[in-house]
Amino acid sequence: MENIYLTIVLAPLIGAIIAGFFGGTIGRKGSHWVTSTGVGISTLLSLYVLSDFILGKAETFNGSVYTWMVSDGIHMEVGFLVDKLTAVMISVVTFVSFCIHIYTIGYMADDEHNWPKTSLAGRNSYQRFFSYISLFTFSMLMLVMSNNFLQLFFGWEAVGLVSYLLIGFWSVRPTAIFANLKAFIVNRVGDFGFILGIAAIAMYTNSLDYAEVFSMAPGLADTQIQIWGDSSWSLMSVIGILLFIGAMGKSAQVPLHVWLPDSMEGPTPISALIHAATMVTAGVFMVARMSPLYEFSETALSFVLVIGATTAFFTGLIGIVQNDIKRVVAYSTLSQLGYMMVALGASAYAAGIFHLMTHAFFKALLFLAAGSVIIGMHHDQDIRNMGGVRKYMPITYWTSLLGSLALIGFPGFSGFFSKDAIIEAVHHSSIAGSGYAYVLVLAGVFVTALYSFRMFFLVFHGEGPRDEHAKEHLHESPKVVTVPLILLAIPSVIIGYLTIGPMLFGDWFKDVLYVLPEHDTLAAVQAVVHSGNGMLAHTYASPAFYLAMAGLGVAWYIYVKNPAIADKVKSTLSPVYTLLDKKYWFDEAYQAVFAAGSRGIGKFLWLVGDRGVIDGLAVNGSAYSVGWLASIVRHLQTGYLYHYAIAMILGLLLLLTWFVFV
Amino acid sequence: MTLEKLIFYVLAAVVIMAATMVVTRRNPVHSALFLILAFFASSGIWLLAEAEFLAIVLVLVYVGAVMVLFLFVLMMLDIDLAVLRAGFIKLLPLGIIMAIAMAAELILVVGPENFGIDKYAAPARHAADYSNTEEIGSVLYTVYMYPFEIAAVILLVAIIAAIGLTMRKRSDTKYLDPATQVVVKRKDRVRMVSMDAERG
Amino acid sequence: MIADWPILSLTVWIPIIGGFMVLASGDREANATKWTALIISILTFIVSLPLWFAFDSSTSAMQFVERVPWVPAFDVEYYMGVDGISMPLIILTTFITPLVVIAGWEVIKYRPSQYMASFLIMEGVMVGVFSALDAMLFYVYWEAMLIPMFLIIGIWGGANRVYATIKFFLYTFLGSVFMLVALIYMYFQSGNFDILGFHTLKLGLTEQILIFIAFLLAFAVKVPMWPVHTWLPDAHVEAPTGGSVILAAIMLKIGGYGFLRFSLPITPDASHTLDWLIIGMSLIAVVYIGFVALIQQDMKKLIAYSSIAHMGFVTLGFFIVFIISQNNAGSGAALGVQGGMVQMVSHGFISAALFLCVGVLYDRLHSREIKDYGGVVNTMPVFGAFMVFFAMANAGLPGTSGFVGEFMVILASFRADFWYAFLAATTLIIGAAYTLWMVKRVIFGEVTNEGVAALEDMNHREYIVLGTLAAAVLLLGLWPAPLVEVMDASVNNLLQHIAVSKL
Amino acid sequence: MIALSDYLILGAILFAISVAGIFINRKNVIILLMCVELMLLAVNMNFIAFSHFLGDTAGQVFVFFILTVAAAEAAIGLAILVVLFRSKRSINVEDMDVLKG
Repeated sequence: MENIYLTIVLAPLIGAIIAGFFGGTIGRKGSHWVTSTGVGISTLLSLYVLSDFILGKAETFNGSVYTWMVSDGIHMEVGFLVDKLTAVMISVVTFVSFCIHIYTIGYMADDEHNWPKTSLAGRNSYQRFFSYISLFTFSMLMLVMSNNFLQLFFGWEAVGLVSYLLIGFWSVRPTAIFANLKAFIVNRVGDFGFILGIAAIAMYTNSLDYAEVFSMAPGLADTQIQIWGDSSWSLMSVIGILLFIGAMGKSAQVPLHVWLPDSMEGPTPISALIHAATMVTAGVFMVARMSPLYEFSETALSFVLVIGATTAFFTGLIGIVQNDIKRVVAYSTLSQLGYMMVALGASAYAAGIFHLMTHAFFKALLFLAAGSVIIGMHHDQDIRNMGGVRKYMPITYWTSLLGSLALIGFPGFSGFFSKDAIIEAVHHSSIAGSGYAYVLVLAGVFVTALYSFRMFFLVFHGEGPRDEHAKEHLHESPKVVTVPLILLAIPSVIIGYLTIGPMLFGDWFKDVLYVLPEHDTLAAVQAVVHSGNGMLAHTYASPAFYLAMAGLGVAWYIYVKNPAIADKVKSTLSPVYTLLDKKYWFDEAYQAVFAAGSRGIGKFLWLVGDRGVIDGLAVNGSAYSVGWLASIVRHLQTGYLYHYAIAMILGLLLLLTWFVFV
Repeated sequence: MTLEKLIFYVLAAVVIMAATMVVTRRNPVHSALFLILAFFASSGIWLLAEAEFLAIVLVLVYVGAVMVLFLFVLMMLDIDLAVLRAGFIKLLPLGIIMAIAMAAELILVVGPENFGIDKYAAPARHAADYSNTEEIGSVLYTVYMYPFEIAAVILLVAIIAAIGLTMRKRSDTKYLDPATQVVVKRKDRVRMVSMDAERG
Repeated sequence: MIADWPILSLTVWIPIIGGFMVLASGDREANATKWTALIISILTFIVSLPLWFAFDSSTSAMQFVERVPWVPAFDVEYYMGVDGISMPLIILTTFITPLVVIAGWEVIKYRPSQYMASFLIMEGVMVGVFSALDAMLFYVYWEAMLIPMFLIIGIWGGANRVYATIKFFLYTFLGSVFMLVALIYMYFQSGNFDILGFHTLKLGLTEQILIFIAFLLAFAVKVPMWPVHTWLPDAHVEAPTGGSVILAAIMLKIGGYGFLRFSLPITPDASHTLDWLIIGMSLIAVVYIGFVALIQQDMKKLIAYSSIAHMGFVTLGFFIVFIISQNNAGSGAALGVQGGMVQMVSHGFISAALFLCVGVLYDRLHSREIKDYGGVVNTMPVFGAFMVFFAMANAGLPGTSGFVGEFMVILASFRADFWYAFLAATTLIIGAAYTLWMVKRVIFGEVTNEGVAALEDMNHREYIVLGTLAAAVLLLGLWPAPLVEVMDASVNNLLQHIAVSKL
Repeated sequence: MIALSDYLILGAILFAISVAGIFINRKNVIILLMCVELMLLAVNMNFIAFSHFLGDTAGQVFVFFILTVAAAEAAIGLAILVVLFRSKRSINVEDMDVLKG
């Protein structure tokens, strides 16, 4: 089996290397073939692994590939842990990635237009793009297949690197390179916490291996450490919160969410792949993987829960007022990531992963559909300029509809199961903050429905595009674009119903995700409903359903039935509108406090500290003071012989006096 | 008071008087002459202390050579004495105070309290055939051989330096450079010219 | 048997003698001179390789020892040898020098033979510093090292080179005279200049503290640690590319090496007593210098400041051992020291590469100002890729060597104190911010001016140099085990040694 | 008998007089040189006295060397004086301040 796992990981890497280094030689066709083949192989093998697990043929694999380093008794290895959680993750990652490789062939076909004619960087951009997304797939696979914290961190940062490269892919656009720098640095803030968490783990367990660490976790549950003064903290809470700070960065949780909307500056395929389906869910995956640690700290779980719920609701609200089609989807992603975190905080790890999976499909679908519309609209992304696209792009329309319904949790669609499970789990949770979270996630359902269908109606319904020129050229995208849409639409609809049984109510994650009995909210949910059918049957009892329908209805009323009312609402609620439009001023505040602040500190330290005190006073100051002293002392040297003689005699006299009288 | 002591005090008084004159005379030539007197008197005192060789050397070297040199220089140079004497009176009190302070302190140290006759008994007289010169010589050429050689070198250096410093080429004197004379070749002096015979 | 050869002497003297040969050959046949220099430097590298391959990593004893009397009157010996701490640094030195020679190939037009000779002599002397086991020999090499660097900056430097040179010289010299005093003091205590003998020399706490401070002055300036770092940015800015490379890649390491070879083993109790000072200075270096680097307008200055911040990790890793030993009953201390060592080697590659990158740009546009560039990737895509790669390595991306040392030191410092780790880890943010912000302004964006529009991508020479370094960075990042393994025995021995009080 | 202190006091007075001489004749280099000679004489006096009273010829040997050096010093000092006078037409110490700081 080990060779299969290695192949899964390395196939995309080899593709990336070939396309990256020899892109110019093998050409565009060669590049997309080699990378797609690599990812295709990975996809097939991942599905094979998954099927083996489903059929019960596969055992959990935990082995190392090579020893990275041994220092001080800590074995740092590069190795794989493949269990049912990993199997699900690699299947999702490779499948979505594969779809996006194919989609990219169409989307990036005329990428030359995005570059200045003279730019050499634009010459092989197509090949480079394929190289990057393959490299991303490799990194993400390293992350999810890791059996230790070191490799987890490697994957964690590597996906960050690729994300950086891809957001700034069109490097001639100032906004793109601003966004990628921002994304990387905000992620680094998260990684800062993450690496401290790893350090804490290494300190107390002397190991970075999951299995060893997890086996020691119960023993450390009562350990208290001192961080500030004498107040003692539970070790597990510290580790949990530190690791979660990493997840907040990667999974864009408030207040580290600011990079994700900006990351939409990247080409749409990577928005779908990295900033919706896979990379941003790394945090969710990580927390689920660390469930044996989180379970021992209610503080950390509460922290996760509250942050998740806050993100879920408040970023969703922003989505309502956005006009850029990709940004609406981006805020929707933020909100959904919040839901996943809420699930984790409520100890319903399985529900979190379940939502991660369903979300990967329908959110990738929505992004690709948005991309398809963007292609149709010739890279105009403002939804106010769209409308009536339904007529011109039927496949996009229908797949978008399916994706949106899945997103709002329409009964029967995949999102319905996963989101309802989360809401119910929170409902049953009893840890601090669960009440707050429950209210927000419920309200979030309404918001989700509202922004999703606002966008949907504005884009596809109503009057045709305002721009006549755009209207003429508007037509359905080519097959390489629509086929992935269809490929993704299928799981968006059915995957929830198919897999909810084993994943939530079965024992699929029994040995993988660790839940203490007193936290087992899913068991509480299970006490009410036992299966997907049960959930469907319970729809009438679920407030979420009514809220979603209400949101849909309001969207329909405002944007289809009575469009004039939209402006009226906007002006009535103008303070709220401004608040949302400015995204709670997070960007401005960070810009003013952190960006400008650190530049200010830097300038102060440089000019006052380095230039002023150290160089000015100490270094050059000592040189000047020697010169100054000399300029005074030189007057003693009159050059007259008798002055020297007198000085000598006086000295002699003093010496003599001292000799005689002392 | 023995004769010896009397001689000592007389000579000492002469030395002090002469020294005072040296530093107070207006004319440096007088100063130099008084210095010679001081040296003479000192050499007498040294004789009392049985340092005959050095007493003679003092007279020969100092009076005979060094002081003559002083006088030469004094007479060679055309010195404006008035300028040099300026501030003499003003500085006199300070000089006297300094001198008295210093003398007082020195005497406090070297006075009879520490070095009186009761502390250091006068040594017995040497026999009549004792030769101070021989004694010094036997030490100087054995124990102090290297310092002696070095002293010789110092004197040599002093000679060369003094000559080197004071020698000058005067543009208005004519002299020959022997080196250039020696290296002269025939062709520098003689030019062979082949001329056609004059046609008369 | 290859281990019986005087490999260290060869590694020291081949470049020095070769350097004088190059110097003597003059500039008439400039090409031949350059080739000679290159061959000598590569030969030195090859000669030094047995140090790695024939090295016995199971022992902490000195290997490849050569010992003959030198000045018998003062018991000064020509005594050299390597252990796991010095050997990697020697290899680093011999590895970097050929790259520097290649990098200066066409760029140095003025007296190339003297330029090449300076670097060769420099190389030999630096290897000598790392391998000397006699304190006087060490000191001679240590001071001799200043001369070629002084000339390199002073002759081939930029506009303000005289100020920078004198500052560099006085700074480092000030530190080292105190070290000389300490060495002589220990000579009087022990009767010879054997460094290993100093390790076991009994010293009182006051003596130790004075000796420690003397060493600290020498090494802190070299590292350089805050607040005696201000010579470095000036020296780097004015130095020619090759000079910056050697300065950053190797000379700074000598300070770190000094801490391991002298301060810690000779004065363990003083090191323990004053560890708060070093840790404080290191953490200030990491944070303070990070902020200062952020606002630099000159690329070389920025990289110089980033060097200081990265070297802060080295000293941090070395001096947290005492606190870890207290907290953790001894385990975990090796992680910090090894982390510091790995960081030194890795920084040798990365800072060298970054300075070479700036050199590539400087050779074309003769400016180091960030604002004179922008959108370079549009005209130099290959260079852009290298620059981004090395910038990422500088920001400590896992998979590159820059990550390994930082990771180990952060892990170790957490064992000492949460806040040490906290402050050290801020480099993740600040380091990424200053490095990538520079990359953003230089590499990305639209072509900003005519100069950038006319840039030509890297030539083969530059490609070889940067490619080699990139390979080294990647190799060390993906598989640091061999490097850690060679130093393991020596580091553990050192830790056992300093765990025993000398009082 | 003449006491050792008598010699020493004579030397001290001689020394003090020459110090006063340096003070009051501060402008005349020749007198200064003479004062230096006087000082040396005072010192020599002490050497001779000690040599006599302690019965050690080393004192006289020292005097011998001092005389040698003093002669050399006088020769060179005067030579410098002559050169100085040639260039400055003066031996006034106040005219010599080339080393003024």
